[in-house]
Amino acid sequence: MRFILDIFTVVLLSAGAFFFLAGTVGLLRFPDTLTRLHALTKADNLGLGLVAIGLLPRTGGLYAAKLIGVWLLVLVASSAVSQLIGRAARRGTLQK
Amino acid sequence: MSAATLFGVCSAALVGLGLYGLIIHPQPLRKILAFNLLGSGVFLLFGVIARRGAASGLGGDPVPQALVITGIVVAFSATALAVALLLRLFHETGRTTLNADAPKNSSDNPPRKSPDS
Amino acid sequence: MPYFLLSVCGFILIMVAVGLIRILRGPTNADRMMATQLFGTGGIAALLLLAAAVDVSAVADVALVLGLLAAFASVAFVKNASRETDDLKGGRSEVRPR
Amino acid sequence: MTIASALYIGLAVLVLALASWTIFAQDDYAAIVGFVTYGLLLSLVWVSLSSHDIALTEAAIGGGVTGVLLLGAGARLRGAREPTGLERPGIARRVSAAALCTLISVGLALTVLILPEPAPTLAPSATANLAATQMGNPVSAVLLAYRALDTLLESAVLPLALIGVWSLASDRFWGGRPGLQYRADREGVLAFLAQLLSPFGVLMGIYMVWIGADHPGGKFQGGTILAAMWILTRMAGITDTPPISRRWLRIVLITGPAVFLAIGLAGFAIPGTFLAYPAGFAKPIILIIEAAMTPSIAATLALLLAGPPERKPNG
Repeated sequence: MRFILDIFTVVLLSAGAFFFLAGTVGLLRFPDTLTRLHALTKADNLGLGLVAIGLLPRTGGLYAAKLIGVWLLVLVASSAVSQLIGRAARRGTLQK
Repeated sequence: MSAATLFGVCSAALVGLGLYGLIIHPQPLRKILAFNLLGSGVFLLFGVIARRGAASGLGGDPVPQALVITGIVVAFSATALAVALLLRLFHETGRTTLNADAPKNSSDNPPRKSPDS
Repeated sequence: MPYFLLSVCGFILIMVAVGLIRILRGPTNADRMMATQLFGTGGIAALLLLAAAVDVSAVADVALVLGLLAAFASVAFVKNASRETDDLKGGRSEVRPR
Repeated sequence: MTIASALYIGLAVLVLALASWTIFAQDDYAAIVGFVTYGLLLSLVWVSLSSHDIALTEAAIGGGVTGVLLLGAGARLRGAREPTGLERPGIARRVSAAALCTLISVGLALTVLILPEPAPTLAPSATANLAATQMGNPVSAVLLAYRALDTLLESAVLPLALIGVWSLASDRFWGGRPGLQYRADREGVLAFLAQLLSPFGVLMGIYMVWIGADHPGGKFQGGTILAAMWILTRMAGITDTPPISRRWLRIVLITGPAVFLAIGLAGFAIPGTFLAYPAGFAKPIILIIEAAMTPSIAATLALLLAGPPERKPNG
């Protein structure tokens, strides 16, 4: 059982790390603000979420609730902020 | 090299960088940033001294840690006061510089007239 | 296992640190702010991994506070950036909320 | 080299890189964004120095409210373009400043390297007397029991700074509402975020104060989170800053320091000196101080961030 849970952790953490990689590559390589925003949200939502879920088997109780809480907080905040940035970028009010 | 020594050297460099910015930059806003950087270097130095004093099962000496917490809050209030002074200066004179001889900036966004002068 | 957790932590930190090149390059401040946002999320993930590797529960509280406030600066950024354009159009934006 | 020390080296390099960007960036606003990131990074550094109390404070203040303050200031000053070349210091001044700062840095670094071994520490005496304060977190014990005088002085500094900020108001706005009013977001995204996040944030702030006696946390961290939630609802256009002439606001601002000072003076009567707590009652008294201070700290920090009054009381 311990072994299976460890495999679960390794797989999910690796997937999470991959999404951070993807987010960074996208942020650096994509051509304009909106596409870069698209890359960023993948890291924000999936990367952190996979890391949080991957760590769950190693914890319990209140700590596990905090892990999920962190993810939900970032999920809500970053999606709202992404929408605000995206809308402002499309209207062109952020250009210098 | 332990983490404490590493961050100790790092904090020394931060103090130097902050001081350099404070001397070099003519704009007050950049001076405020540099001053905060200088302050964070000093806080980090305190943190390193706290970390070195780890004993009796604690991660660090609590006395410098408490000093740093106090310091961070006071540094924030000082920054807020400095920013308020700077914004007021900008509204009064249209300038963000302390040099009285500098010509007024010719921006298309004129500051509001001071009502009480 | 702690080695694996620490390596993932290091990997994520390196990734988000590389993403900070966006702060150097810009070109708009929105891009810079997005790099900060990515860095905040990556920092939270790194903290969670670090906490799991060394078993310190207080670190989760730090991660929660960061999670609560990391997007805060971005909100201020968007609000200020769009308020500036209102300023240019005509006076200060003092529209009362309805 | 272990993975942990590689992590620390990476963190230190990143700290220095962001600090250099903050100092050397051409564009002011880009420098501010760099500084905000630097604040987030510092809380990771504090965690790796095992200073969780400081990491929480830095995450709340350095990563949160300072960033909002500076981004706001940067946006309002963006209209001001300084004439270039006028005040730029010459190469001689740059070189001499760099030499001076390098000298100071090298001196400090050498001092760090030759610090005495074993390091002097007050940790044993802090833990030895922890039982007398009935607290579990030695940092909170230092803040509120051993060195309560420092904290009392700090709680006086916060209202003083606020008075300083308010005194910068124009005469015609005196007594009015601080800061510009934020326009409510038409599509309501930000209002949604503020309504969803702020109850959780208030819970989190109170939790921070509550566990502060025994675990990392306390009134400064909790108060900052509460202040941040107020600012968030303000930016969303849901709430507005009250006119500074309101009596209830003045009472909220002054209650914390006043209670703290009153307890300090009461120390003369019962145990015999200023700020001494009667034996056996340390913890309830400390809890009273924390509970009274938290709303005051939250309100003071939020109003410091809002700035001087800029609108008429009814506007």
